[in-house]
Amino acid sequence: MAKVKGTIVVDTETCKGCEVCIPVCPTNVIAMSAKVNSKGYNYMNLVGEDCTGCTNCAVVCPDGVITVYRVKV
Amino acid sequence: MAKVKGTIVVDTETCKGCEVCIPVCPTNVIAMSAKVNSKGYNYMNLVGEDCTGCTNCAVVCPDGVITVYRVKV
Amino acid sequence: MTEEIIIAGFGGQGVLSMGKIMAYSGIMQNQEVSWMPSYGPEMRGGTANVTVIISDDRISSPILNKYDTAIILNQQSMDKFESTVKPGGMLIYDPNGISRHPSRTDINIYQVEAAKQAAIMKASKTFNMVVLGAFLKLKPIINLENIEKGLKKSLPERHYHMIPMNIDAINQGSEIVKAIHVL
Amino acid sequence: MTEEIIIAGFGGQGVLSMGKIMAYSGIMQNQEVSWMPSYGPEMRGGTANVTVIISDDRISSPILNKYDTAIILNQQSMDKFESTVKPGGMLIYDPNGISRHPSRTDINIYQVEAAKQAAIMKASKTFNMVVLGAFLKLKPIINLENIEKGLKKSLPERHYHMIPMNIDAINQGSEIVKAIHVL
Amino acid sequence: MKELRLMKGNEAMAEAAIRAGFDGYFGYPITPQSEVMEHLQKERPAIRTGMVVLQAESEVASINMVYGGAASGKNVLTSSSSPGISLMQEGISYIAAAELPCLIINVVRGGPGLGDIQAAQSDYFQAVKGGGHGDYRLIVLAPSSVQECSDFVKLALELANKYNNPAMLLSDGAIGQMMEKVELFPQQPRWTLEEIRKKKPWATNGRLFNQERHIVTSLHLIPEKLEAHNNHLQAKYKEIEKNEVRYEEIKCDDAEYIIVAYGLASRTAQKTLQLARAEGIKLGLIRPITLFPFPKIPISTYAEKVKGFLTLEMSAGQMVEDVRLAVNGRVPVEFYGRTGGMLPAPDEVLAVVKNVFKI
Amino acid sequence: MKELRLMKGNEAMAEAAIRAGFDGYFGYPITPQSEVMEHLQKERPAIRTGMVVLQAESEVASINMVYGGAASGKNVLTSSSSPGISLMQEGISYIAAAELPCLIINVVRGGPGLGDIQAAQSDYFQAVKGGGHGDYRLIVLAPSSVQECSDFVKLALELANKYNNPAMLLSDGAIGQMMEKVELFPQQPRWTLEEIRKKKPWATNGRLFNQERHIVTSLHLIPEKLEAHNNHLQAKYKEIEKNEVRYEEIKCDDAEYIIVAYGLASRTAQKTLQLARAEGIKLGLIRPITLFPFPKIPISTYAEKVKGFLTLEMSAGQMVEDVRLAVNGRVPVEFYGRTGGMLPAPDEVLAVVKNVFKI
Amino acid sequence: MNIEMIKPENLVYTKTKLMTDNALSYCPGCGHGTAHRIIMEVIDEMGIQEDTIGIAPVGCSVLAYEFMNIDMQEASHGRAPALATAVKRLWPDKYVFSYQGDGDLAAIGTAETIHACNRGENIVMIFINNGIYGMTGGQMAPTTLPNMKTATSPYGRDVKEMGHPLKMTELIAQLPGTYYVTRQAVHKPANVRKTKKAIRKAFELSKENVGVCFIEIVSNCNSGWKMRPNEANIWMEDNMFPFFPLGDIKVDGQLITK
Amino acid sequence: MNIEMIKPENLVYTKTKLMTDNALSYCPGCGHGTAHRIIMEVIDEMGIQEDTIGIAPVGCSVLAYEFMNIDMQEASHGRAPALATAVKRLWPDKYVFSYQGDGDLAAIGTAETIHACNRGENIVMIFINNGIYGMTGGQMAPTTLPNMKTATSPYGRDVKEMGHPLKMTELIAQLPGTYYVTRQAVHKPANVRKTKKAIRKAFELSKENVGVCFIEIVSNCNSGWKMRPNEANIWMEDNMFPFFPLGDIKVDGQLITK
Ligand SMILES: Cc1ncc(C[n+]2csc(CCOP(=O)(O)OP(=O)(O)O)c2C)c(N)n1
Ligand SMILES: Cc1ncc(C[n+]2csc(CCOP(=O)(O)OP(=O)(O)O)c2C)c(N)n1
Ligand code: SF4
Ligand code: SF4
Ligand code: SF4
Ligand code: SF4
Ligand code: SF4
Ligand code: SF4
Ligand SMILES: [Mg+2]
Ligand SMILES: [Mg+2]
Repeated sequence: MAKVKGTIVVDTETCKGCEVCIPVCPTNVIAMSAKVNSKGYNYMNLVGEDCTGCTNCAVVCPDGVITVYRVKV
Repeated sequence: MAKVKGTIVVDTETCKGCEVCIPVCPTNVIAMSAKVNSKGYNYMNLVGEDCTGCTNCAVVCPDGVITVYRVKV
Repeated sequence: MTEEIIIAGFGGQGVLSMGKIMAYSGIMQNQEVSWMPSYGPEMRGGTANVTVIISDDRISSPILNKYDTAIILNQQSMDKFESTVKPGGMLIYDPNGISRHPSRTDINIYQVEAAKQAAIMKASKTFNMVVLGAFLKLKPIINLENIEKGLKKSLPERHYHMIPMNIDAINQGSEIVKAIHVL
Repeated sequence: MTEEIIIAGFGGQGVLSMGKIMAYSGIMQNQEVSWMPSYGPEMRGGTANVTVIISDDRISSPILNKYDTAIILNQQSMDKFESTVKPGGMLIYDPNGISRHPSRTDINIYQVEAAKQAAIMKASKTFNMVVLGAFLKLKPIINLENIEKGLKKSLPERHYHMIPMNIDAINQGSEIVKAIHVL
Repeated sequence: MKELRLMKGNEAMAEAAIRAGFDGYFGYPITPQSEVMEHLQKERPAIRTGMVVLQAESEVASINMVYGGAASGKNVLTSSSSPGISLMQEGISYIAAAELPCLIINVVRGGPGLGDIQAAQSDYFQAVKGGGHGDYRLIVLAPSSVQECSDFVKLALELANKYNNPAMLLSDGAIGQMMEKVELFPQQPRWTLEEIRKKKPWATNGRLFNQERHIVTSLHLIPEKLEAHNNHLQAKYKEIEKNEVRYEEIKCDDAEYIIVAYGLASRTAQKTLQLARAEGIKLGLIRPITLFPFPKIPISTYAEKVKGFLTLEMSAGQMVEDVRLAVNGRVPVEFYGRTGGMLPAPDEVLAVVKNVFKI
Repeated sequence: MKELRLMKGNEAMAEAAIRAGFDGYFGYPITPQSEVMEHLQKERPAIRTGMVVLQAESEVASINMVYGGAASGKNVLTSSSSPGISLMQEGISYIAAAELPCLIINVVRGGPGLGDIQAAQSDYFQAVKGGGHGDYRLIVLAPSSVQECSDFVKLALELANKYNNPAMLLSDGAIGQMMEKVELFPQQPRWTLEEIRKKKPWATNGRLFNQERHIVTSLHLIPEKLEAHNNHLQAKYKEIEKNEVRYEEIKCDDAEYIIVAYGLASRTAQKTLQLARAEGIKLGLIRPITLFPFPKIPISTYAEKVKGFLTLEMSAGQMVEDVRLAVNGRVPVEFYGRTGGMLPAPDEVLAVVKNVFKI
Repeated sequence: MNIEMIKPENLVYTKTKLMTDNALSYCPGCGHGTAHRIIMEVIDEMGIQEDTIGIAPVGCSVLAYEFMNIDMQEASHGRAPALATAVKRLWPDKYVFSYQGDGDLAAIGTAETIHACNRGENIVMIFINNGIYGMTGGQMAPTTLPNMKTATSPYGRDVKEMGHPLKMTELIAQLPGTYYVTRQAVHKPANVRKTKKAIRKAFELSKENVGVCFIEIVSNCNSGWKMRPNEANIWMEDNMFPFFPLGDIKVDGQLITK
Repeated sequence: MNIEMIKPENLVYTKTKLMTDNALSYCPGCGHGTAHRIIMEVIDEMGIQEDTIGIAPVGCSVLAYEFMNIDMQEASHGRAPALATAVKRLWPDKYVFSYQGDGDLAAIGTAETIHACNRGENIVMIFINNGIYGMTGGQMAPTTLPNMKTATSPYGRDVKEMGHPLKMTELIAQLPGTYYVTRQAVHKPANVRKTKKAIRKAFELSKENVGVCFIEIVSNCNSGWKMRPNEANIWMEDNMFPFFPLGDIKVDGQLITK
């Protein structure tokens, strides 16, 4: 079975720091930043390597700030 | 078993001649008059002897124009 | 020419449709007309009346309190409208069911036994046409041809066969109308 | 005496409650007060401001476009309110997050590093009290006793234990305020 | 060939709605105007022109259907009578704010409350000053004959579309129920898709490929924007006041006194005029046809010439305020009114004229 | 001991409703007045005084609950803001027609339509001329401070009960949301059963043994009766106009020009006065407190003395018509208004004064 | 007629004194009159005339206050449940009932009906379903049957265009706030007696603050239907009853399952 | 982050172009945003953006027109179904959907909701049930749970006084005019995907003029509930879902029996 690898791009300026995405990542590779964006929100960040591009985080993000890429490796 | 006999008094001036009472009399002792009352309605009349005082006619009369009496004979 | 008419009686006597036929006939001869009924609870109460105006000129108020002609078909209407006839005007009534006959002396008063006549003709529905005939005899403001056209306009086609009967009633009405008091 | 103040910053900085404490304190010393917040979507947008007026006389308009004092707690508010200070009036601001400092020369300008101080005190909630302290140092229109009473009136009883901490913050504020430009 | 009919005012409005090319009617029964929807349903406009006719669950629903329909670029109308129109006030304010052309017919009956079902003119304030919240105006036309019931439905639609503004026909129970001769205008085609796109480019009926989508809203959360929108509306109302005043004057040239009356009352006034002139009293009549825009200037002009005005209404006195505002104190403006469905009679009015002006 | 509080206008009205002894509140949330019901619920009036507070399913339901409650002899109120008040127009017309005392609070926001939630005065026509159908009037009080928000709730109830007429408090979003010092009046007892029976003998709350039962209705199917009822109502309104005019005048004695403004705008005007007087301009202020009855006579009296009036409103110009009707052409009546929730500023108004009067 | 029988002691039925002597404004044979009378009989028999407030909105029964000899309020179209809610809450010891037509209760008043039922107001709601707007001259109501001709469905109710007849009673029976929900009729003696029992039950339950007790009465509008009264009643049995079956729908707060 | 992966051909998820670039006005973590997005994704995927008109009334989503990049109408409070009815009838070839909150659809708009459903309008109705009035600052809604605290039930919803939470979706499912009725959520990926399928199904059915397709989305109002978003979602699962169970209620015009 082909393995997949993924990554995400977060529009950190638009992220509202709601953290709804955090618990839905199966590989726990996302986390909140310590810094805030210009609106004053801590934003979400990809912090690990094991993103599978499953889109879970993007699918639940109310503000639609996450773009997901995936490749078969 | 005691027999009952009844009679009715019709407020013929208030009767609207709707005839709703006619079919509900079990003994067929009521009928519509040929004459009209001052409002122009043919009114209901007791025409037979066999009224049992069952109140059927009074109970269905929308205008409440019928008073029923009954005695055990 | 302007003729201001009130027709008043019971609901069911064809008061409104009589007015309608007159109005339509007026249109047929190129006149201005208005037909203003009483409506609503007044009608539920059992009475019906309609003001009909037929005129060569633009009609101002469709609502009046004085009339050239009053056509009165029951006692209630007599009580209400006798006094509304203009001096010198005309009152036509059917004596059937009238207990207090008109008593004015400054107007022309006519009787038409329309109910009786309609019963004789075994055509109770034409009662109002008998009355109309009486009116037209006295004030021939609409000619019969236009009445026929008016009838056609106001009846649905499936009732066209009744037109001759109606015309007949009109003729009867014009014959039986009788003067009670003429100035 | 009439003092017309605008306090403006982010929602969450305690702008509204700071104004409320000032107003309540004014009442405690028998003055007329008014507290007029911005409300609605303006607030959802993240900014909050309140106009507080404390006066010996009946207050006319609770809404103003010129102020004796502007207390400014973020850049947006600086942009909006610097120009609204009356000539000769006062502007107090916290430089934290301010990129464009006030530039007027016809008013008195003071800085209070309240955010920093509140952080030092590990009591970020008292941020607004530090600012209040700075204001009162410069315009002692309300005495501390009445502020305490005002605090009591505006806090629910279960928060009374926090009053000393707040008073402390006020004192800190009055100490750290520094003049930038004085007429 | 002229198409002449004897029709009730209500029927004439319904027939005119079909002929004017309306796309939709949404309404709820109420006396004395139920014949509007009844005539429409009888005429099967879906077959005649493709017009949609729907009985709504209430007047609140009706007016909001009108809102949706008008917002989608269609020519739509509703009709009701006083209590039902009161229920529509929120919707009307929304429609006026969103600048949606449409037609609202009020066949006024006696009020306040449930009142009665006879003819009255006591909804003038509501129609003209805005019964709903906020500063807005309807274009208000007052027919005084069945013929005008028919004609004004068409005219109202034209004006509504010209100014992107809701229009109202302010009729009354008597005009609604009475029959007169009407010359019906010929069937106008309903607008084609292209016409809609061209004439109502703002409408929300599906964003066109690669073009800006459209929004219909009355929300302007920023006060500056809402004020700008209000300024725009007020400028439009001024424009309407400039262009669209309609009125009729009868025998005003030599008049010493003028009656101002609209709708049914104006016909009583006309008869009063005849009576007065017969007695040598120089009475004239100004009949506002548009109640908004109100014929201020003609009235103001005559205020220089006559000795006084009498406003005649089937109300306790509403339009009289607009007459007074136009006259602005130069001559007396008297008022005579009947309420509750009572109709003033010509001789009664003449007596009033003589009395108030001491003739 | 004086009971002083710092309160929002909305809270003050709610608190005053409890203290005035109201029996019931029925309302529906809407910004900027939701604090009224929120304060009531927080205060548990059911425990404090036995007052009933119910969140209705809509404003239409609210006003009809008020109708039922008032008809049953209880002292009841509702509150809302512009769009919600528009929805109540049918109910208000019914209540006025049935002569039921009650209180309706309108915390006006920017309109028309959904508009915004900032303070405005654009519902003046609706409140004062009658946004609903038919000839009726509300007693309309316009508070200009939080203190008056409290006081007028009590006053409005008294006036409503005195005249068996619905009263309205016409406040606005700013007065609703702003806090000021309020001296609360002491708790008034709710009416006892006996008081209700005595003071509202017409109420429908159960027919007393062997006494005539009661009916509350606004239906008068016979036009003569409805006209008689309307005459009765109009006579009552005249009586209210005679007895209940309330207004405040500031520095009018020596004034050459007078600003007429109510509610929040009157406070701007007050400040304008200060600025004007500082410049030696003899400006005065008339602040109508009752909008109906409108202070016609005082304005008319000053029309003899001053050079001109400026009406200041947070609308496109509504009360100005009543000012003009009072002045009746004797001196110019100018208008300045801001809309959409924009608030006029004192210096801006002063500039207008100077400009229009060429000072 | 047997004159000597006519004595007070032999009286078995006469119009209750809680009906006024005003002649009913209804068309001959209209069920409204019967419905009025049995409600008043129940109030009379329970002896609660001093404690009952009735509320009837616009509809043919708009003049109910002329006939029901108790305290009455005339409500605006559709809003009787709102008035009743307020009256009952402000006078919790009183009996409060509303009396509404189908246009009123199921069209314009839908929200007020649903929410009064959902809140479980302790009131009795009487619902006269005659499948038409009687008062305004026979327009289509929410309960008008498929293909039925009315003034606004002159070619018959086309359910595709005009919607389905609405079974409001079944709908409100779903709500936890209703306790007793039943559908009855008043065109025949047995029905009248049954309906009266149901009304009595409703008023008795009302005392116990169990929530809404709701009685639908399927009735004729012979004028609107353009039939003679007896004809209308037969048509009603043949056409209305299959769609609006008579019987209890919810008893003791429990839906009756069939 | 793996820069070289970021190429168009590897893209598996990005915000649809039918969402505008305006920042959503919703509170962080509010489900409205997700609901908006998946509706727009469906419209995008079906390629019907030129043929769809959306209608959102007052509520937090009053500004939906700022975000949904299609033709939109902003309706008055509660009346979206009336607007939608008219639009769909006047433009029968278009897709028309309404998007309403629980206060809007189940309180003030009850009559419009019931009657649009009863008439079987061929529209899609989206119903965001967050158990509260979000927009106006957290007052009690018809769907507020028993004992739940809100600004107008500060001591918790007392069902005896304030009525029961209203299951509007179950109610309208009873009506013959509804064809597909389902209750979903958007707080977890699986739910989002399921809800999106339901929306797609609804829009597809809408083409076939089968009647109302109705999708309730149980969602959080973390601001109104005074919780952090994830906390709110857990509370929702624990408290809202038992009362408003997820799943299909009516499919192909048939009620799902359990
Ligand atoms: C706001 C409003 N809309 C419409 C009406 C007109 N109207 C009066 S009663 C009624 C419906 C009557 O039907 P129903 O409720 O079924 O009672 P019924 O006469 O059949 O007994 C209508 C539409 C009104 N009075 N008020
Ligand atoms: C006629 C009217 N009444 C009241 C309001 C105030 N209002 C706006 S939205 C709303 C309710 C919002 O709740 P909901 O529909 O549940 O939407 P949410 O904000 O929770 O998504 C209310 C009461 C209004 N705008 N118009
Ligand atoms: S796409 Fe999946 S694996 Fe990658 S960050 Fe998002 S949730 Fe985690
Ligand atoms: S769900 Fe979206 S908005 Fe919320 S924290 Fe994650 S990326 Fe940011
Ligand atoms: S009481 Fe019974 S038997 Fe006697 S007339 Fe009436 S129905 Fe017939
Ligand atoms: S039912 Fe009553 S009104 Fe009808 S005919 Fe019989 S007695 Fe007369
Ligand atoms: S119209 Fe119908 S409901 Fe009304 S009274 Fe006549 S029969 Fe009864
Ligand atoms: S208030 Fe509630 S519903 Fe509204 S945006 Fe915030 S979380 Fe969402
Ligand atoms: Mg009915
Ligand atoms: Mg909600």
